Amino acid sequence: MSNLLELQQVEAYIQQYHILHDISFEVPKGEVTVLLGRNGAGKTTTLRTIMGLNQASGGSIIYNDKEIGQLKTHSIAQNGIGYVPEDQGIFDNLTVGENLKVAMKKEDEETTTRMEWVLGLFPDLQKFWKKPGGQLSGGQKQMLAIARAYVNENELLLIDEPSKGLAPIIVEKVMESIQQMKEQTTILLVEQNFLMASKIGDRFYIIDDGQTIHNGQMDELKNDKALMKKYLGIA
Amino acid sequence: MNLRHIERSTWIYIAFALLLFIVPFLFTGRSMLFMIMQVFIFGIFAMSYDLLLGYTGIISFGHAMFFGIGAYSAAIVMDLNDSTLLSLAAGVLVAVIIAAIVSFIAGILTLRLKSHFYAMLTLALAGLFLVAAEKWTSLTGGGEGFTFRLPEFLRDSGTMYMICLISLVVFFFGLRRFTKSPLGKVLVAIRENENRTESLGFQVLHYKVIVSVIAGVIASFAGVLYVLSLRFIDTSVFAVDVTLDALLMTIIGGVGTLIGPLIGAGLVEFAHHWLSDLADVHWIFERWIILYGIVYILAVIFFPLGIAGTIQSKFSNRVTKGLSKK
Amino acid sequence: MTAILETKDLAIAFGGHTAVDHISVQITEKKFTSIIGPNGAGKTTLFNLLSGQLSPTNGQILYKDQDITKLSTTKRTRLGIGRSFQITNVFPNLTVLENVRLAVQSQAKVRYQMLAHFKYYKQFEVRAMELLERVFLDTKADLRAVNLAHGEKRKLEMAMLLALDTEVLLLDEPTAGMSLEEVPAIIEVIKKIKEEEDRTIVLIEHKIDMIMDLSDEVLVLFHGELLAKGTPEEIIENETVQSAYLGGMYDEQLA
Amino acid sequence: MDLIVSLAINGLATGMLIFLLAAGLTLIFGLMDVLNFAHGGLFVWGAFSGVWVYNLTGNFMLGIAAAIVTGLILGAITEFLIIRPVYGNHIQQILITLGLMLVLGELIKVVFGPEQKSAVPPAFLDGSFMLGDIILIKYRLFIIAVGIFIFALTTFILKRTRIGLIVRAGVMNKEMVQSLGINIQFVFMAVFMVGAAMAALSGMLMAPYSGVIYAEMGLEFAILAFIVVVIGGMGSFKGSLFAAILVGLTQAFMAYYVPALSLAVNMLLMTAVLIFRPEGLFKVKG
Amino acid sequence: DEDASGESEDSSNGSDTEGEETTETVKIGVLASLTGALEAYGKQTRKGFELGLDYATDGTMEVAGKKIEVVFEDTETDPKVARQKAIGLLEDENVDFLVGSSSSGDTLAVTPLAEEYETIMVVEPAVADSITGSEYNDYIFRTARNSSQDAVAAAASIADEGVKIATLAPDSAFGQDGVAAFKKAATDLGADITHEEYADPAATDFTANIQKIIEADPDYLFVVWAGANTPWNQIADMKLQDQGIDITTGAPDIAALSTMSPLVGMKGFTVYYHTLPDNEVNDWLVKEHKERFDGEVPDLFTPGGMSAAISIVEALKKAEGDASADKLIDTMEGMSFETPKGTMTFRPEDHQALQSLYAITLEEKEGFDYPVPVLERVLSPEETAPPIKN
Ligand SMILES: Nc1ncnc2c1ncn2[C@@H]1O[C@H](COP(=O)(O)OP(=O)(O)OP(=O)(O)O)[C@@H](O)[C@H]1O
Ligand SMILES: Nc1ncnc2c1ncn2[C@@H]1O[C@H](COP(=O)(O)OP(=O)(O)OP(=O)(O)O)[C@@H](O)[C@H]1O
Ligand SMILES: [Mg+2]
Ligand SMILES: [Mg+2]
Repeated sequence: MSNLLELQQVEAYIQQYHILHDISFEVPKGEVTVLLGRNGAGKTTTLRTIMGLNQASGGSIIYNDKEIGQLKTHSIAQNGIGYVPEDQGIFDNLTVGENLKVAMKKEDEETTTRMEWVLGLFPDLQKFWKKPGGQLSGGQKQMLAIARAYVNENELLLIDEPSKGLAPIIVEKVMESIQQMKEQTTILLVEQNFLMASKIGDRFYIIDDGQTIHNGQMDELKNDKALMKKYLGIA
Repeated sequence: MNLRHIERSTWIYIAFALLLFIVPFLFTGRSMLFMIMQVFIFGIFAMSYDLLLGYTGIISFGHAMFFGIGAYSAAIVMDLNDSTLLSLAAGVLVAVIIAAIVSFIAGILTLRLKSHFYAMLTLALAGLFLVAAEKWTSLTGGGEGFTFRLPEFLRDSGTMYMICLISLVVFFFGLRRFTKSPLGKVLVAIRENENRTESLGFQVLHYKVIVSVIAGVIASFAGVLYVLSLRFIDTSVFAVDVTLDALLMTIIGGVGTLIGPLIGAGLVEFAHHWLSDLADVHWIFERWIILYGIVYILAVIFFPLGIAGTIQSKFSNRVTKGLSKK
Repeated sequence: MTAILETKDLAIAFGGHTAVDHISVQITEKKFTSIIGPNGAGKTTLFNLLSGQLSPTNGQILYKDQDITKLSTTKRTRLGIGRSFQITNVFPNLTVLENVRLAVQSQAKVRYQMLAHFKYYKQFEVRAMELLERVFLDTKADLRAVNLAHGEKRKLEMAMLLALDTEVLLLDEPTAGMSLEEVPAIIEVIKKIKEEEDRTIVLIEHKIDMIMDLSDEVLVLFHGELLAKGTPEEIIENETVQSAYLGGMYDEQLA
Repeated sequence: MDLIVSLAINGLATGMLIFLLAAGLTLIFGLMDVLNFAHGGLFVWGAFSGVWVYNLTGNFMLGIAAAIVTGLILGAITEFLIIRPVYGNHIQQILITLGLMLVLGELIKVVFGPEQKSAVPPAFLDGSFMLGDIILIKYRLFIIAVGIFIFALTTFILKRTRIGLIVRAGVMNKEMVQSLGINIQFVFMAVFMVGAAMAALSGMLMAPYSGVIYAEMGLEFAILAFIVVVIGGMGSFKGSLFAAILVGLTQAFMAYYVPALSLAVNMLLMTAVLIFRPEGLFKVKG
Repeated sequence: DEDASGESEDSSNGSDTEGEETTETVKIGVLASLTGALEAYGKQTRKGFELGLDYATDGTMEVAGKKIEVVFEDTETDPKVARQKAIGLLEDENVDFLVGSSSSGDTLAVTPLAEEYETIMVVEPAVADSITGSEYNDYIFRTARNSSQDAVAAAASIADEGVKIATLAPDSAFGQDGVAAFKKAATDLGADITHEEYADPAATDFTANIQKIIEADPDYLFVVWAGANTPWNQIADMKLQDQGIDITTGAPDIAALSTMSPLVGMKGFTVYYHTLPDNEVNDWLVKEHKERFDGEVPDLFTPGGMSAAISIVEALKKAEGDASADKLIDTMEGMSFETPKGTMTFRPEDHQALQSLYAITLEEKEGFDYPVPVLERVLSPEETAPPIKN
């Protein structure tokens, strides 16, 4: 069983603040790995550190058996890692179409098919094709952000809280899409919606105060009420 | 009103002000006095600029306009009348009123828009004033300017120095209080997030207009002091350079600090003086503007908070670190 | 059962797209009303109209029977309509405490006071701290707001809204992005306000369990129109709502 | 009639020159959202280096090439050292580029000496010819042509290629563009270099037009360029073209019919626009 | 009533002396634009002034038994700096004379100080009429020609009975005063001013202005221009000369002359060009200047600087070393002295030096990359005398 991504004792600072102390986890190929944890635990920071948007100050980040900790963000992305940020990162003044076009690395047939699939998934995007991204509703922005990560063929997708602000029916769609994607793309997911996380996740890590404190198979967690109470504060 | 409630920094500033009242007379000649006077005048001017830029986040490219309005008002009134205290007072009054009206109109017109519109409108208005000063030769003497007489008691440079210093002290402590008032806090909020301020129930435009009028009036007063110290006026008071100087002083000293612009004014005036004096040593100092520009660029990159701002943030970091430890 | 807020034939179009489509609805005083609907249904836009961020292309808004359609955001806030934002919107470089203090100040009568020192208004600070405790942020009072994690910013938003001390609270997804552990806490806060302070609360949320738990009345928006209105129980049974909005997941969510 | 045509043509030429001047500014502001007050500095450097090579070799085209190269090099250095730390912060941009403006303007005097320099149009563009009773100055026709060419070229690049999109996206959210695998720093530098080259080119073209160049002209013309950019709508290429021509024509006709106001024409135009159409004549979408 | 501090006595020595001697010294403070927009002019003044002292003292830097010290200060063409430097010179350096400066604004900011400190100020090369006119005080002497002299010279070089003249000038006090003075002088000589055209001082396009001048159809177009944005190209492009309109203007310094190649053949006047005057002082100046400065010839304001220096040395000689202002004013009023531009005389009424100016034609010459002013005739000091205190 090969790991596509592996973090070993990663540490990171934001300005002078020590945010990540010891993050270690593995993301096996073809699975959905979920990061859980309280607000402010460091989940987003972890994803940003993988993307190179935040410099790791210690430990190593290994992707496809290569250390990528020192690479620039754009090279990391070129290596096949896609990212859906927590704040969606919509280009406010670009239209929906332009937002998607910026993301497209190639203009071949395959990309076109993918695009069609994505638009089928989120018909709203098709409808508002010419609307500036900044004027979309909160949920529409979230769809656009996800769609933008889908149009390219990525080996690994980092998705930060995709269900945030989405109507239940759309959350379902996103879940479906992730399940479909799974065949070719490995996914690292940060998700607060436990219902969703537990449904599509294969394995989980719990982060607290910048440290990975627990991990296991999702099924175990789902059935272990004590564990859930302990780490996630839910009954 | 207990003395113990006065902040420590206030004592420091008061001590420093007292020093300024005495020391120059012990150690310096009149040309140095003149220079320190210029520091005070431009310090006041830069503080008024900081009110806009540092506290409220408004950039103006035409702040010189108010400086010039003050300068010309005073000079013209005194030129047309006898050189008495009364005509000086009239001059100040005219300066303040015109500046208030102009800043009010400019503010009402553009402050509802994004910041650079105010910048460009003030630039345009300042340009129009410059043209007016050029063309209305009967009143302004055109580009060559004119000299005028001062009331007797002001010809003494010691008196003039005192007037400048007292003005500075009054404005400094006045503005300091102003920025720490509830209204001052709203200005900072506007700088940080205008929309949010609006939806908290503050009428942002009112605040911006208030601050632009205050800044305009103070700048105008600085202009009055400037012509009094120079006893000569020409159109250069309306030049873009004057605005740029205020900008540089504010930045180098530290935006949003009040003491910063004063430090900046001192630094710029003195550096200017010393560096250009070094021209005899090496020709490069004749091009002191290059050094000045480079220092300035470095300041923006490495000390975006300016001198005062950097010191202040060092200090407050220590405080918060201390807090978070416990 | 008087209506505190009322819209009459309220509509707004962006370009050709009608985001709020001639909605006439009454919000009952001191009741808890929730608004649900798919993404892009016009919920936030409706809030924007109520709070004055947008002005309608058609229709009227009445607050306590007074026509406020033409009033500015500021005026409405002072009349008593406060709101929180879907996307966090705080003063990034001010401390958490300062953020809230500003909100407290805006309700006091010293808005244009420029001569007195801020310290004379100790009561603002006390009140602000109180509110921070209410939302469990008191330990972070001295941090700059940028440095808060997302969920913490949402709490700050809540505190600022409470500080405005308005009769009507419009809450736009106050728990979006909050961790499971903390959602109940915020719900507690909201409940407490509802019970103790006698306010009118309007909530936009996608969390169905929360809606069920809190609401007295639910409005469903769909494509800018008012699709349904009723008690939570009525709404959840409504088949159109089920197919247009809830999908299959809500059963499990409720379970 | 002849008079009107003649005034119009000359106004158009002035307008085109102003457009060339403003084009680099608009490009950099419109695409990268950078307020570059050092534009005037790049402009003077283009003028001096171009004229220097032109006077040395006698070849006008070489002079133009030299100006462009100077612009590219200065653009690269400026972007790397000065602009990079301040992306996204207008106030800092204004400040730092003003500092650079001081340095560039003064450095001219060190490198080329403090005196003004003169430049004449090359033989093939020198003089004028009569068309009926209308005097057509060749060099002005040349400027009009260059202006149209630059406008067409830039419009094409922005509209038809992905570059424009990437740069605009990069300004709004740099991290996100990088996360999409684009080396945005490289793209930014390239755009800035092109903008700087435009400034330098317009400096060089200005030299034979006015006959003299001097170190202080940078700030003067930069302000003019800014006025035009504001009138046209910040960041709108079309707007800048339109506003520049408007300014050129207004100047020409006002100078003839209402000479008393000609000094204040630009400022009045801008004031009027800011009051009645604050977003500029051509509002940028979004 | 002055509160001059006791400090100023121990001031440092000027740059031009060995210093240690105990002989009495006379100190001169020169204010000039050594940087900034008028830098080129300021530097000419400085060179001229240094050469002038050398010439007048035969290289001894002594006059009437007193050592001469000079301090140069840069006004940066900024009235504030000018005033500050002037105060420095008067207070800290205790100078006996002020000289300067390159811009009229700088000069006007300083002249009241001359009166206040009762110190003679020799104005060079600022031209504004008001310096020796409305703003005159007894301590001001001017070796530079003033605007009116320029205008009178310009008129003298072309005006005649029945000649029709149009004018073009920047729309500023400088341009308007220049034209007004010219108009008076020209009409006195019988000419008609048929059209006055004013252009934006910062204009780049003069088409409209030139168009109007063509319509007025004068014999001559008199241009007063000072900025760097010259109208010459466009005047040539619009073929004024082909349409029978001759151009006339004051020839500027050499750098600016090179922008005037379109105007070859033009008749005008100038303050100075090194080949124009025919006297020993000028011969010495040209020779020395070339020797010291790499073969360069003196330019427009070099002889002015020299004249200012000579006037001071002459005055001290006549006053036998007495540097008190009262004595000097007496001495200098009506004093004549030899300069590179021939004999100058300080007119007693307004202390303006009457001096020669030169009517010239611009000609193309082998080996010069600018049109060279060739002498038509010398306009005598009497001929160019301006109205008193206008
Ligand atoms: N720019 C910053 N400066 C200082 N501290 C920061 C900054 N950004 C984030 N932090 C801190 O880093 C910690 C981790 O933040 P992060 O955003 O990674 O949390 P998270 O687990 O994603 O939380 P959430 O669930 O709320 O999104 C938080 O305590 C936050 O306060
Ligand atoms: N300023 C605007 N300009 C143009 N269209 C807008 C603007 N604001 C909102 N819209 C459009 O109006 C519609 C309603 O948006 P709104 O934000 O009200 O949705 P919402 O119900 O809050 O959705 P969500 O649950 O996703 O937040 C959307 O289609 C959106 O694209
Ligand atoms: Mg997060
Ligand atoms: Mg919404």
